[in-house]
Amino acid sequence: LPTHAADAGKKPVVGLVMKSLANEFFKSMEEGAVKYAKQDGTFTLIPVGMNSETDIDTQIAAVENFVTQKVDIICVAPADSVGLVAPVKRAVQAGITVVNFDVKLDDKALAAAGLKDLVFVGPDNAEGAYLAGTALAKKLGKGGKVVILEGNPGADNAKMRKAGFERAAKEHGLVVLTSMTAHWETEEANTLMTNLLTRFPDVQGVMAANDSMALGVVKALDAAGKSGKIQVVGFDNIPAVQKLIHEGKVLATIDQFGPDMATNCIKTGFKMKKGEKLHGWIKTPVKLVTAKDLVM
Amino acid sequence: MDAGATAGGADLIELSGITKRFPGVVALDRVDLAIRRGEVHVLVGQNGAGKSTLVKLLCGVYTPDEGRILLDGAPYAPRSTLAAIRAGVRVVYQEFNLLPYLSVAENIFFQRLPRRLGIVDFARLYRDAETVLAEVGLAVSPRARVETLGVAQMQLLEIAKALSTRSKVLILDEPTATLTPREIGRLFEIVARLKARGVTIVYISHRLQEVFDIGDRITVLRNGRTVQTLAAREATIPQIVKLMVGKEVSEEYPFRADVAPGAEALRVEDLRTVGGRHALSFAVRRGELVGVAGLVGSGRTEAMRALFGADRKASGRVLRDGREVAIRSPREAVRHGMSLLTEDRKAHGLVLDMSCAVNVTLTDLARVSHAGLLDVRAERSAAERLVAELAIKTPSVDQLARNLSGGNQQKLVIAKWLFRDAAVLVFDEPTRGIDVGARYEIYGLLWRLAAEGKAILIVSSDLPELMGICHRILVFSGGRITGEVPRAEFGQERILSLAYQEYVRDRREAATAGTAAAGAG
Amino acid sequence: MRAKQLFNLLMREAGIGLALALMAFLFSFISPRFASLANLTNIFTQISINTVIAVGMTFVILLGGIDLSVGSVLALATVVGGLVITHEGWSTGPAITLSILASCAVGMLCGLFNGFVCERWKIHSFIVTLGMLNIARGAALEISNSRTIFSFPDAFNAVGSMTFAGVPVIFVIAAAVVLAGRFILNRTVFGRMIYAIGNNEEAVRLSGHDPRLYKVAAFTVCGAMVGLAAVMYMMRLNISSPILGVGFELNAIAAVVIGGTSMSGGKGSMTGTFLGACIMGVLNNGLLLLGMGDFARMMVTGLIIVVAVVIDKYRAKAFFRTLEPGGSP
Amino acid sequence: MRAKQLFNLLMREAGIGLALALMAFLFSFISPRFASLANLTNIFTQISINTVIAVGMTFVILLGGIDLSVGSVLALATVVGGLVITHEGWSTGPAITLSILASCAVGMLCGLFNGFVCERWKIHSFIVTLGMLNIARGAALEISNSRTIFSFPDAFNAVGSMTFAGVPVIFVIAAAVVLAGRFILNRTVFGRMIYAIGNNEEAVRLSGHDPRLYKVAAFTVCGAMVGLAAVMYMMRLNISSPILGVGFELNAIAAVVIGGTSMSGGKGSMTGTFLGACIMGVLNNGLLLLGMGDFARMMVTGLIIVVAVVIDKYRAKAFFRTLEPGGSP
Ligand SMILES: Nc1ncnc2c1ncn2[C@@H]1O[C@H](COP(=O)(O)OP(=O)(O)OP(=O)(O)O)[C@@H](O)[C@H]1O
Ligand SMILES: Nc1ncnc2c1ncn2[C@@H]1O[C@H](COP(=O)(O)OP(=O)(O)OP(=O)(O)O)[C@@H](O)[C@H]1O
Ligand SMILES: O[C@@H]1[C@H](O)[C@H](O)CO[C@H]1O
Ligand SMILES: [Mg+2]
Ligand SMILES: [Mg+2]
Repeated sequence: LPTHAADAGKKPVVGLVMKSLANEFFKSMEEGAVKYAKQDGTFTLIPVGMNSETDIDTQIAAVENFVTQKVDIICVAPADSVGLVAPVKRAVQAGITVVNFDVKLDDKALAAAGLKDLVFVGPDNAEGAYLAGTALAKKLGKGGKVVILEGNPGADNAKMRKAGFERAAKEHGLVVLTSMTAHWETEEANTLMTNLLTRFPDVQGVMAANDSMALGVVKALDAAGKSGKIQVVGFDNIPAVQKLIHEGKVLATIDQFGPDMATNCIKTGFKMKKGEKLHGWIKTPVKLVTAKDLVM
Repeated sequence: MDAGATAGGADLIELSGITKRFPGVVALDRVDLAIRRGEVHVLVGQNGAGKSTLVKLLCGVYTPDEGRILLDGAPYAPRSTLAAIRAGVRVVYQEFNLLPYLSVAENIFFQRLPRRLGIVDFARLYRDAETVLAEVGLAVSPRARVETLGVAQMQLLEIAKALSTRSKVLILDEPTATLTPREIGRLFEIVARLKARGVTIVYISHRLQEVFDIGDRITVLRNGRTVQTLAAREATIPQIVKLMVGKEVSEEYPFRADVAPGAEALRVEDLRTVGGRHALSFAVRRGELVGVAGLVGSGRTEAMRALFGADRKASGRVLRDGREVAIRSPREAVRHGMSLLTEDRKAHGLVLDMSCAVNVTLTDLARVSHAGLLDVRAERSAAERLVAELAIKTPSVDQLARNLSGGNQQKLVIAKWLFRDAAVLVFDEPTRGIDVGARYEIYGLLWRLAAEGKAILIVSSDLPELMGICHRILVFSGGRITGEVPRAEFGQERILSLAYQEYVRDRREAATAGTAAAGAG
Repeated sequence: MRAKQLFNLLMREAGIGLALALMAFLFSFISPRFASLANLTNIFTQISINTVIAVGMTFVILLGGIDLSVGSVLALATVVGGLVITHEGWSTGPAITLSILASCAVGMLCGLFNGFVCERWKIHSFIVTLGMLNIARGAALEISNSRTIFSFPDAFNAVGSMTFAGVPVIFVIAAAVVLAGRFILNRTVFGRMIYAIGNNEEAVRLSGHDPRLYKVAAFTVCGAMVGLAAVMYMMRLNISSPILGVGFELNAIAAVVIGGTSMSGGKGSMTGTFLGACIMGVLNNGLLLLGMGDFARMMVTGLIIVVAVVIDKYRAKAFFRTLEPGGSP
Repeated sequence: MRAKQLFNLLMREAGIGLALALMAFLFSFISPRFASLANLTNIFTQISINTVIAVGMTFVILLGGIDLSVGSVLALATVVGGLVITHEGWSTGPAITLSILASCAVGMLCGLFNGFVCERWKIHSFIVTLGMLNIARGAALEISNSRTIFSFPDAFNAVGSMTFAGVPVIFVIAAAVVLAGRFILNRTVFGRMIYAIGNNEEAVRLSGHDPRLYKVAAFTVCGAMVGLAAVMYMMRLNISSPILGVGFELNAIAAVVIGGTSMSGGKGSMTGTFLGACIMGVLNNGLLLLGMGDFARMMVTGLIIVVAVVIDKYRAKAFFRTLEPGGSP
């Protein structure tokens, strides 16, 4: 059983509030953090995940419970950019160091709560999507027809990625036929893509806001005998997609270095505890991954 | 319509040319009927003759396809039960309509709970309920949950419900089917009192004797038509039976002294039901018909259910053909060659929304299937045979059990157990709701089964019936067997005094102990 | 008399109460922080919203129905309430009042729709509320343009975190709702009708009542409770969002059923529902405090839901066994 | 005789068939692509998995039960199947066979557990399968360490996209399952017992049967269908993932109920379930082709689910009305 705050003795305690651990991306992020905690050995880590991407309540309960437990640092990857602001404020008021990571808390909401400068450690989702979109545009050339598969409506990173894709499309003259959500899910993306192929037989490229959806898209293309002919880009760089990139079925994906992100966040927290004055966005890298980046 | 022809003003209800059809059935066929103000009008007829359908037309459950009804001289076409109740027509239905998880008191006054600003006045509710319960002689707490009552108690409760409101017309559809003489007597007192208050009563029963005890006029229905209306004073039972059936019916019990029972088929030793205080022991032999008599709630049904494994028993040994068998569920009971016809046909006897054929073969699907595959043809022909044998009135064996008349449903339950062909048959109120003609046919059938060597136990609240066909009668009283009467010693008084024994004793003991006598009876 | 009633109540709810006590005991044994005042405050806060929804759900389930749409309707109600409360140019007081009314009205209207369609066309509530689940979610997303709404007045937000001696205001609201629900079910004609219809709708009809009115009313009450829960949600989180409430129906139904209400209707109690909601809340909180891994927590939650109901059954049985021998007249 | 039976069947399912036809007509009218062979192939593929799950669900619902765990169990079954099929060092043939067996076995075991707990402690399946929903999901995540499993043998993957004259193989499987389910329900003793128990369990018990055996069996069959669906899923998408199948229970139940099966058990048919699954599939596909926005589509889907059932009711009523007067012999 992992240790909990009560018997942690004098070691400082870090509460790590994650999004859905059911998602491979977050799982590897958590594993990165756990590994770091073990190596470092000077603090106790309590990771908590939620049941699904939209399970805001569990996250809020987790923050509240951490406040009760009087942990030293809370690192939070919010499921809702606005919804978590209120509990985060309570934590800050209780004297806990809070660091935001992965998905940025909403600026306006933070300002309204008087937390204008809350530190954020995370990638630029829009930038990442822009990179992927640009790669796609280069492949298709001006006038290429594409569709966008969005993440959960309402999720901040989904919006950022959509915006990034759209910016790339605009700048490079791609035609966006439609943009619809498949809720980050493989099965739904598969059905959606199959039907979109019927609706837009002339589609040339697909921008999927994460790799789980890209997997479903590729299968839809396979079934229609169009994989390799229609270009797909994803986001997350999960192993299953790496294989598809290798096979030429996916053009590119974005690595946002999840395992390092949480570790970064924890380190940032300790720096602040030691008195370093940090604020604003500490950007973590995003990197375009294509066939030539993969050695298989 | 000789006796029915009277001055229009005296008739409270007048039906003319009423027709009601169901898919495949004409339940009522141009019925004319006049019911006088303040009389007790009895409806009789064979199972499926259309009595209940007629009742349901009067209380707004169905609307007639043709014809019209006048109430108090004005056209009467209730579109809902509420409309009927508002017009002053109340019914005690043949089938129960109770709320099992609510209290007895709430059930009685459910039509309009005493209230203040939408809040139920429970104090008054319970007080009023006590009064009504005392009136019908039901010794249960008004706070008791209805699901804990026995069938006969539920029947009394249904009657109590009807008394909770004043109405112009009270319709009683077979209220006595499960009642014993004590409760029937009390019911008749109530009816007389209501009549004296000017309430018009429509009364339906298959127990023809009681028809004469309370009826003013009798209307006989046959195949959905009114055959004749006669004054009760001038009618005789054979006459009515003839009108009902359309021919003479032999009213002879098929008892044959020359058929001697054989070896013991079933022996029960020290059977104790869960919560029962007394150990019960009895035996039945092959070819023997043993009656089980007792007052309402005397524990007969409980004992039979425990024997059959339908309820858990606290203790007891069961021997079948001399060998001890363990019976923990109906499945094991059936495997050991026993069957139990339950007293509540709707809840426990039939799968109402499935066909007659399905219901009949449910007790022995192995006989109409091969390797788990149903042989639908074999099933149909088996069902058709039994439907014909028991003269069940239905357009086809595909008819849903729900759509049969009450008495025909009861026959269907008998059919299903005949299909199983068990060695030991336990019948709990087998003739409940069955018409006279069919009754004698069933007695004949029971005797035929006995002659084949079956051992038969019959629980019945109809004492003359038990005395007519049984070799022996076991008498239950207060949960114990207070006597076993051989045929030679049969007599109403003897059996009834055994049936009352425990209650009388309880009262005596209570009186000596100085406590308020609360016991039933 | 009173004492006997209390005893009866205790025994009736004993099974589930026992399960709850056992669980609480175990948690406080393993983690000393569990029983701290601060943590109890957390638990109270965390169960409030589910409790209010479950109270509404109890009415519907007692009728033998179900409402799958509560989560989506909650989202829709917060969105509408949020738009009203943040409406430019309205002063704080009226905006708050209107917003609360609007949320409740949205809930009631959705409930009314559910009930009406069920009764008008005699369709099982499962399918109607499944429809509503989609309709309300779509509407919430559409109206809000899938954005989270925030910047509510401070006065409004303050209520959500206010406590009296460790008892959060929103828990007080929830408790009041439970008591009101209990009163309605046990003491009013409406409540008795609900039970009666769940018992035997046909019998109710034959007694001259129109069950449809009561059924539609029950769905509307359930909707109103969802609307109220939406207001509480907004107070607590200070946001409105169209993606809230996913899966809430399962939590609410679980609370009701764990609390002993029969899925086929007619049997159950508000007290049970409240205890059921407590079990769910204590479970979530306790397992989080233990620091159990997420997946293990999921599995354990699943198991305990089942075990709690099993314990309830066992206790009830044992209770009736001891009672019966002496129980006959 | 045969003709009459066919006629009866047609009339019985006419309502829902009509709704389907209407919908299809509308879609092909608005979007010419709808009726293209390629699109029909898509629809066939898309409804296959839901159809197979819904067939299993039909057994459970006919008994008056429900299975909320199908989505999670599906995920667990794919994960186990995926681990087996990608097991290093096993040759393709045996790995595929073992994987299929493993997936089905996982489904069956979960179903068996559901049924057993329901019957052993007389707990409503809603709560037991809600527990299983969490247990199976947690187990799937734990076992897979929440990773997507991929790289299945090509032979296996090929089956998922194979078609015969435009008919996908996985649809052929689904159709076979429907026919088998129909046969079991209508022609076997087991099916007969399912209906009878759904109608009146007590009467069945008192007729000398043990309803518990049949009920446990029905849940096990449902689980087996989920296992099979998991295999089809793996064939179709060539991945196993612990997060799949969220919300599948609602789709499957919707198909069953739209298909006319009564939520309280005892009444319904496999043909209806199949038509219900078709409605769901056509709806999804058609609305997308129309180019409707996400949120609007959600709302419309919700509405149409309700409307389809209403149409069904109306047709049935009209049908009985026309029959009644002329019905006497
Ligand atoms: N007058 C009464 N009031 C309330 N309960 C009674 C009364 N008489 C008996 N009981 C209860 O009824 C139960 C016995 O009912 P049971 O159904 O076995 O009897 P029965 O002889 O078959 O009568 P019937 O089926 O005609 O009601 C016992 O539990 C007993 O406590
Ligand atoms: N809902 C229905 N659908 C189809 N047929 C029906 C329906 N109700 C009654 N019937 C048929 O109408 C006929 C008259 O039935 P009814 O119930 O009125 O008979 P009854 O005289 O009350 O008989 P019993 O003495 O057996 O109660 C029967 O043949 C019955 O099968
Ligand atoms: O960044 C992550 C991943 O892309 C995941 O697939 C969905 O949620 C996002 O937050
Ligand atoms: Mg009748
Ligand atoms: Mg009896």
